[in-house]
Amino acid sequence: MQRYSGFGLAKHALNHHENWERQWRNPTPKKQYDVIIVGGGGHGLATAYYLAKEHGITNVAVVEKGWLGGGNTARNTTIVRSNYLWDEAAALYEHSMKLWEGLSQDLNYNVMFSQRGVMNLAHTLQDMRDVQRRVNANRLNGIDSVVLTPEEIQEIVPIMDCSKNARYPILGASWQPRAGVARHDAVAWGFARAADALGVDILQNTEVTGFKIRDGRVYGVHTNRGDIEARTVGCVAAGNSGVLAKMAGFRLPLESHPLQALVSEPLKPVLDTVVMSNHVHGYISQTDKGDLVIGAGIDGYNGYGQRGSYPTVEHTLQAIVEMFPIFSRVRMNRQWGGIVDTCPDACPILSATPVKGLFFNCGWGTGGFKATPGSGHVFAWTLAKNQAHPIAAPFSIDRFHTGALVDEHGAAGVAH
Amino acid sequence: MSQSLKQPNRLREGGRIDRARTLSFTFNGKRYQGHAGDTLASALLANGVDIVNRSFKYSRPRGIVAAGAEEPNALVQLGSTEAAQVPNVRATQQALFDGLTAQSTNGWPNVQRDVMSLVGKLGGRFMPPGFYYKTFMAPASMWMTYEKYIRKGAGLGRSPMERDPDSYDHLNQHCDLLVVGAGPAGLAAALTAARGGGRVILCDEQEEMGGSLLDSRELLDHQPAARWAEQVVTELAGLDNVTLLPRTTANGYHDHHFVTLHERCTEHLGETAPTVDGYRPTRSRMHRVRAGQVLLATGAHERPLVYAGNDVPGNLVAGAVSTYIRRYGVVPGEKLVLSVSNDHAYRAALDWDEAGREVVAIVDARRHPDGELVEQARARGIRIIEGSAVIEAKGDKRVSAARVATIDAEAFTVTGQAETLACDTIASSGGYSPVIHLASHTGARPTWNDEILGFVPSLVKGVHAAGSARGLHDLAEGLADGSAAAARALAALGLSAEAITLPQVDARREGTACALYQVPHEKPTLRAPKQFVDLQNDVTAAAIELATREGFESIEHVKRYTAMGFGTDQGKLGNINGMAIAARCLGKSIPEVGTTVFRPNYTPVTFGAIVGRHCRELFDPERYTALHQWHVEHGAEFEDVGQWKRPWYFPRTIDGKKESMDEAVARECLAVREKVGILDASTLGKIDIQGPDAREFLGRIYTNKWAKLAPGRARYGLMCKDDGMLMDDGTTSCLAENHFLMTTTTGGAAGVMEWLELWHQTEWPELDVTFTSVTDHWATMTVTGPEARKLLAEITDIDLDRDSFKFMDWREGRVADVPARVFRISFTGELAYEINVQANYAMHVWKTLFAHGEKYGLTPYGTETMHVLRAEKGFIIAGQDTDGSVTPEDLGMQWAVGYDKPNSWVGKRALSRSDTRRADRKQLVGLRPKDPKVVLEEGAQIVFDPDHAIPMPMVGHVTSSYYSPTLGSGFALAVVKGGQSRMGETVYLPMADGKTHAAEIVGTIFVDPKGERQNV
Amino acid sequence: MFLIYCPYCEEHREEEEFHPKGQAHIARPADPEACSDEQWGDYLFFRDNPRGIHHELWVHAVGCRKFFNITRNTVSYEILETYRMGEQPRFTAEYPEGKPAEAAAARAEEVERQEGVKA
Amino acid sequence: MSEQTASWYNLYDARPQAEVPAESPLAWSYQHSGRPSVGEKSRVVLRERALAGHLILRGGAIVLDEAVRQVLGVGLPGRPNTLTLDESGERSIQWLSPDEWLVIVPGGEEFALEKRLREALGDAHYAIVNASGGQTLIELSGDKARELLMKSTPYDVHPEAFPVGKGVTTVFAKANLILRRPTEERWELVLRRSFADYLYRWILDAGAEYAIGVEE
Repeated sequence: MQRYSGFGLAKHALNHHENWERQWRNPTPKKQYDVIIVGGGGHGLATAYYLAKEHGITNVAVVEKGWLGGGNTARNTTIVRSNYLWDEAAALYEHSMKLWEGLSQDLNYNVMFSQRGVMNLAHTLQDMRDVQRRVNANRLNGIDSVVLTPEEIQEIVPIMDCSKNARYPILGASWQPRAGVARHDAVAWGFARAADALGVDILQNTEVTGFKIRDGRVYGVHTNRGDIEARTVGCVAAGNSGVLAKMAGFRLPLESHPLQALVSEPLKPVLDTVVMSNHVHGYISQTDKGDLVIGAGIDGYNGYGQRGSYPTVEHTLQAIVEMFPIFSRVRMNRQWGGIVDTCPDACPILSATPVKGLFFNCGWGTGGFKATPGSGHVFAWTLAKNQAHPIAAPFSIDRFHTGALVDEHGAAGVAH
Repeated sequence: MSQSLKQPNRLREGGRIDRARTLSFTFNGKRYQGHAGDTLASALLANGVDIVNRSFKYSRPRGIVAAGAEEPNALVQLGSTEAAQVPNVRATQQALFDGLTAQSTNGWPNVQRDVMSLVGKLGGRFMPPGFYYKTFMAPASMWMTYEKYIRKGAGLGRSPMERDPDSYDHLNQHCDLLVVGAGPAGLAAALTAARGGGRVILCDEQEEMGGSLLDSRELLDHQPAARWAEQVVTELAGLDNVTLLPRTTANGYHDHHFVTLHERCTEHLGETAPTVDGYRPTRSRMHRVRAGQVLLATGAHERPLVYAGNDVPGNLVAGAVSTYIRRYGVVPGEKLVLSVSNDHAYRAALDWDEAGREVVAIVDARRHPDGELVEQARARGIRIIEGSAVIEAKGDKRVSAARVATIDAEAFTVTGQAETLACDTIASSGGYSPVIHLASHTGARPTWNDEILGFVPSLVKGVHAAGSARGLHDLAEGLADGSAAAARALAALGLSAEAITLPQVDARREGTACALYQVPHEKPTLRAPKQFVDLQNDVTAAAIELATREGFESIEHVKRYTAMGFGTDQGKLGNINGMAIAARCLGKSIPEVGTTVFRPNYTPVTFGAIVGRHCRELFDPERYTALHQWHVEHGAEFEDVGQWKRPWYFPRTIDGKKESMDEAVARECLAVREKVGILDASTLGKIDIQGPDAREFLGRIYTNKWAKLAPGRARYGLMCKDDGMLMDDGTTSCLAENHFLMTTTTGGAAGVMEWLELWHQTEWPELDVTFTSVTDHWATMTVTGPEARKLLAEITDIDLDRDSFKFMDWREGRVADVPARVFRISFTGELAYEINVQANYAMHVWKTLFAHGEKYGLTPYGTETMHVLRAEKGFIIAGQDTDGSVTPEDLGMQWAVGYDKPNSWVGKRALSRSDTRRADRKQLVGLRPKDPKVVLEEGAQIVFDPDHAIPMPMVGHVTSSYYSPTLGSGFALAVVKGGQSRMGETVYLPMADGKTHAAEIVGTIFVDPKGERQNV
Repeated sequence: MFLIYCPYCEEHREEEEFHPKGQAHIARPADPEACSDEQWGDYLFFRDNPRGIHHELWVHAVGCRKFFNITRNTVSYEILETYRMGEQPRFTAEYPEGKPAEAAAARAEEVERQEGVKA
Repeated sequence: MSEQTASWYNLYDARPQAEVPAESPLAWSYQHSGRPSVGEKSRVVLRERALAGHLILRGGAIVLDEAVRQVLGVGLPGRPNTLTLDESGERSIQWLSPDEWLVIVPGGEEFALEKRLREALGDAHYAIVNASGGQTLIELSGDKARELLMKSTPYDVHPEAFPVGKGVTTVFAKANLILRRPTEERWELVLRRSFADYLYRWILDAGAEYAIGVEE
């Protein structure tokens, strides 16, 4: 792998950039691999990377029906945080956060992970109770998290309306300084390049059309480019997980919903941190290019259309202008939708399945992007050892039968 | 024709501007003049302003390139005052008004001399695509510092820092046919549909309807095309069934033909809406259109050619040159070189020539151009250089020359010696891309059409495209196509439209265009001077080539790696060229590389317009009870509970000093415990339930039993979801054998109502029962405290005797002469009467209570005191003490669970799952802090071992915690793992300030454990 | 934003008047106590989530407050039909173009019977 | 009404006999937001028909129709989204859902009406609920009334789609209400009490450009 550095870049510049290598190969599928990862998004590529790097399993194929990183990695609002309420979820996201913190260097690819802090606002007394409950839990779990007063909030975000005149005045917030945003596409590319360098075959434009299953065990996949064999198959296909599960003959407790987001035109820097409000329902940050990235809610119906309902956009911008009245004259450039696979308890599934050798990593809902490295890391461990990683164990499919849900719905602050 | 003195590029006559009305404006601090009918762009060109901006990445000087929505460079900051600022206004779409003040969005200290351009010049080659991904990684700790400097360069315009003085609104529109675009196809379509009698909306983004007809060289019915457009618009304006919306951009096509149209109501009049008759009209308005059918007559965007130096001011697309000359009477230069791949673009040279300025040459990539426009140019003696193209523009702040050479487009090589032609303007045309954005929003993937060298829209049911929008660029064809499409659309709705007589167009023969996107240079792309594809994001052909070399093969990858098409113009000029370049580099065809997907908005839309009237005091409804006015007048502080405003506490001012919340709440609590208090409980949800099966239904939906509740009695009930978790609680009273009144929590009211209907309608339709919300009909006043009976007795005819009107009874009678239902239900643990009266009379009853209550010390109290009092009694609040993961058993409420009921009520089965049977589930308990002065923090986490290292195993948390003036100490409710069997044990609460509180696990009832006080 | 035909109001209304309520035709087990934990979990949580034709339960929340079913394509978002509670869909994954005429006729009869009962 | 039926349901006249001051749901709004006067330039005029009697009828159409004809002298609107008025125009019945209707009568008539309906209905399956305290009715008239409605509701209020005699429950701003058109010139809005102030403020704001006036 060509090492990237400022010095190297300058050298390339003198050669008119004619000597850059491909960031990943475009290989022909082999007949057989040790492990097949279905889904070439951030999570799938991370899984492949950590399989190769941490477990020495390099004979791995990542099978992607479109272009790598083209799913939710390509269309999210890039927020990374780990201030989750429940121990199980907090462990998972904090594991991920620690990997984020060294990720650019580990991958030799600057994913522009910017720890500019995430603020979750509270507008009602119950919001405040939830914030305090979550922050206290975070602190005892070793996650940086504090409660802010309205005055402290105003100091960090001077342009926000923190007055009592607001319809739902801001009463406080939780604040995670280590949280932030990252350059979403670069995460997929960085993992792809690093995994490829370790020998992983990334097979783009390769669509899984079925599983080879005999006697309750998986032996590989059928694809539009022929059959590929492996005795371990990990599906990391987000919104398409339900479709894959159906091919394998079982159902999942998942529904795929449109999640919308939008960006403004690029503006000179005006907002330095991530602000989220579950109560008035909108969240916002500003990219290094100057766009305000704004998250809208999930639409209530199932949808694979990568678009959602217009009223959701209206409500989101109403919330944003309520919090930031000065943005009324700023203009919205683009909106789009992702497809999020949501579980009833707003927590993911990292689990073995009724089919031996077949594992699923899905159900991340709106929390997928921030989990990318952690999800890949524990899922690789699970695939390599054929046994759930301790952090992954609470997220098995069984919980929907025993009732042991990890109910992040319970504690607000869950979304996104 | 010659020029006006003040505006060097303004023609003496011609165009659709009003020379009699001169408008002054300021750009970058300098004053200029233009005319009514100008856009800011045409006025700047008239004044010879070449540099309108600096580019985003390389800080290169940029000029105006186009004349419409596709303009990538001319983005300005509008506004003379802070509050009026609008960032990133496209000068080509901003009508000029008197006093307009604008500035370039980039460039420091100014666009003429920009310091950053040095960086661009020197550093440009060090900033290939993916530059950030490859650098700034070492040392890791420095990234935030690097980023701080990167961020300084971010953005185009700036946000205003003051509140918007303007207002916005929405108009919900419905029509049979929405026609987007009022060019030839759109006008013909609207006329056809309108005469057919359908409800028609016609919108167009420009200041004036007519589209390409406004600058057409062609005649319709032997008169200028613009005149025909005027006649049609006049006819349409006179029809009742037609809504004409000029200055209105269709910016988003949503599901089932829901289209958002953004009308700029006053943006052509001033930077803020000018006041008329004391009323300030809306600045812009969103039309939320639900259409039966939609006809897209959105025209086409001309593609510029990609050649070296094509970003130097003075490079324009050919059609824009015609538009500026014919529509605005502005010639944007002296000496023109035109580089084309098609006949249509020859108009630019003809118009330029007619304007009396020099056409140096037309450079045509085709070997033997032979259409009629070519002949006209030849006839005028214009030099035509065949088989060639402009390969490079020379110049720094303005084009100074064009290097022209013969090329082999197929082989992508320059085949001859370059000739240098002195000129100040280069116009180019590589063909026409149908405007497919709206069709693309519907999810339909456009398809490549080799004949027209462009993507044409794929259409979902009910969408039609006509004219240039689907590649029919010929005027006669476009008119006929628009009319036919309208007839088809109406027919699909079962309406008929007669064919209209279309104006006569003189047939004009155009030769075949050739495919040309990037023009080859003598040097390979990576070494040639920059050839720009996306001007706004500074994406070059070399960047695209590099991306493909690095393995970015899908067009989506290329776009994301280079940022092509991510600007505010969404790549209207550049995307197809970029795809063509990627295709060339990958040895594929354009459609093989991918299609191009557009998302709303077509052009950016002000947040304010999307928000509409739903802001400030109308952001969200505030729900009030019938007693709201009294609360306001008595100084209540309010708590938001759902959308309700509930009195939180009633601070008194004593000796000129207003009580704190703690003081007020302590006073209110004691008043209730010692005398009598009153609470407005009207916000509780109330559902009237009637029917022979009402009782059976209650037995299935509640966890407890309802079979024997007698008329005149009330009972507390718990409601679970089918996963066994508590959902809501409340009392339900039996009004008569088949008639019940259910109460719900304030926040849960709507949800419970829908929940009852869900079960009734989907699972148990055989039950004869109806549910009707009466939340708003009844006002509820809780009079509670030892003196409650005495007070109430003064104004009621109900027998309040403790033996005849017992706890959990309800009675009818009169209170303050008003018919009332009075319930002896207590949420405070004290003697309590909930008085329900028809809400219209509530104020009278409330005031009468106070008139009689003074001697008893009647004290109004709010939600905070209510919370303290109920917590002292261990009464839960659903949503505060529960969170969707708590069962009735976890709450210790087995007494409210009918295990032996004959039916499997909702939630029952889930209670026997392995996890819900666990002994160490979190259970509701009381906590008594070891230090009585301590009031534990709500949300504090509980541990058994305070010395455990982090991460500490947490075993529960505090759900409710208050200071109790009755107990003289703090107390709390909490959930603790296995808590119900840990009475008397000590738990710890390590807090953020470093202190660790100790507390004893106790029962949940702190005051009057035997419940005697409510039974007096 | 969807335009939804309410089979009770008998006209098209805007999506803002409706709430989606998840997959349609999920019957609560007749005897919950007889279910295994697995069966109960399946009933509570496991859903089809198809890419394509899907049957959904909606409620006309701001309107007649009636629950009804929608057959909708989850990719194109096209609504193929709406039908009252107790009725069966005409369009299914198996019959994307609609069930054959016989089935439709039988369904009409069934509907009539049910309405008779309700009236 | 048989004695037995009487004991099945609680029938209750919530309106006082004595002269007791009553407040419409808009009482606070008039005081707090004021009532812009009706003037020559007013192209929308708002008038409240306060303190009317509102009853919700639930049950089968056929059964209810007979009773309503007998008691009120007008038929029950059987078609969805329709409205019938008595000759005076003072009393109306509106379809709300296949088994639900709204009756509005002059204030004070509602209890007697409920009693007579219950007598007429006997032992049939039905329900009647008094909602008089929970809602109020306002009228909008003037040549811009329709445009004001277009600003506020996604429902199509074009005369072709919303002829006289129609009534619907729909979204209005961020609340719901019942919208009906009893005559060519007049629109009626039935507001829920707790949302009335918000809706009133919304209507004044949206009506400002039409110099909206509120009749005393």
